[in-house]
Amino acid sequence: MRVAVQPALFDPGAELTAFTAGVRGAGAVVSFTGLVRDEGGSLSGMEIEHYPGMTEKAIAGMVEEAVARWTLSDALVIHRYGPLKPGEAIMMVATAAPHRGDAFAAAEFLMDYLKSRAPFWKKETGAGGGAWVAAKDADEEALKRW
Amino acid sequence: MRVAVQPALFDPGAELTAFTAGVRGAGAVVSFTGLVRDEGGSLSGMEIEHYPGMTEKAIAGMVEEAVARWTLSDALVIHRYGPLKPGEAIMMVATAAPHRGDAFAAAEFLMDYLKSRAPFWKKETGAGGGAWVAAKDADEEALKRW
Amino acid sequence: MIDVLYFAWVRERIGLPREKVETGAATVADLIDELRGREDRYAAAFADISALRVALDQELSSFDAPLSGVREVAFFPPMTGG
Amino acid sequence: MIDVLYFAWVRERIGLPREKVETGAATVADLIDELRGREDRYAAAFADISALRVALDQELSSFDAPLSGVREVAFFPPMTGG
Repeated sequence: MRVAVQPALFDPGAELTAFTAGVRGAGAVVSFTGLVRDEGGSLSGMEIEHYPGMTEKAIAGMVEEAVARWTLSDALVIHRYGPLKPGEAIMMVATAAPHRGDAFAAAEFLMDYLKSRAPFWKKETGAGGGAWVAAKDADEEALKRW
Repeated sequence: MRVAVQPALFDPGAELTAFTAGVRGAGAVVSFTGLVRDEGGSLSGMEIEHYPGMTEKAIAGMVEEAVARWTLSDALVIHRYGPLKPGEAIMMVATAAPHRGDAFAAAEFLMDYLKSRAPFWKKETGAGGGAWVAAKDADEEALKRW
Repeated sequence: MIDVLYFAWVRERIGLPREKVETGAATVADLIDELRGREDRYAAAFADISALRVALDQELSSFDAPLSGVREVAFFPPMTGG
Repeated sequence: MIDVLYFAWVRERIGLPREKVETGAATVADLIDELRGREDRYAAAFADISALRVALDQELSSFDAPLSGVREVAFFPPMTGG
């Protein structure tokens, strides 16, 4: 299990290759990558603030819960903070499991929790200045299925 | 949209990198990779048979249906046939979408259909000879949710 | 003349991957009855229809489907891709 | 003395990321009342509690939670990770 909270760019494909090489006995690997959308060219970038200390703890707790709920061979969470450009990867989740149902469910669970329970705040920076991204009711709603 | 049915080994990470680089405006990329399990060392490999012609058509039909049902930026399906060794990637699905719900749903839909509606047959080859993998009721059941 | 294809253990039991069959069978089920009557290996392959699937011209179909106009019939076990 | 941290627009409205606060507040809600009384920028930041979340010693908590033994309180808007 690896959790990385970092400002540095990362390559989701290279991470997937390394993650897959490290899993033993898994039949299924699911990955999710979140990218900065360019919103039709109107967005010049994004700035992500986080709560050092709590962030790592909160994510580790989510991964622990995923491991308790599903049969997983391994899990990976990478989440960036600081300034990001359109098209760049914001974050990534990967899960490996003997069976696909567990890998998919755990990846979606981690995503839903990262959206609404990990202390990150996104600010979109465009031509007209910056604007904090508002939390979506749908994201809070999504937690109820778990 | 790309569909590849091939005997050749492929690197899921390299495919994810190429797929992600090609999507415009997507905020979410989901990938699924199926690996040959080693079943605790008892499995020496796998042989996949397919139905040339029908395979490509069936997969293209599934991708078309996914595109009709969800808002997708792109989709990719790679599926191997022929002899495979433990740990090797059997197949991969990737979906890109503006939002994560669509990317996850389309990837799971494609996986469920590939499992039971694409003409592939797996034979496990071990110390005791070969055995055709039996279809699971749960895989047929899984189609009902779509 | 119809092309008849066999895959996986159906192919193994019958002992060949495809053959041309001269038939007047009206439906898939009729064709299966004809094949069953040929030899033991066909009877063995088609012993339990519920364990088989059929495709007509590369589209999944059903055993009561008519064969008129069909050029390629394939028999195989439930698929195990992914 | 409690460390009080502010994130995102709460930090921007109050104008600083963290401060030490001398308080005898029994609950988070009491602490918010004290802070609101300080200056307009605090009143603005805490105007709508429903738009805020609070963490006590880096665990999400609620506004009626007691502050006894707590060393770090953080106020921020709903999270938008992922």
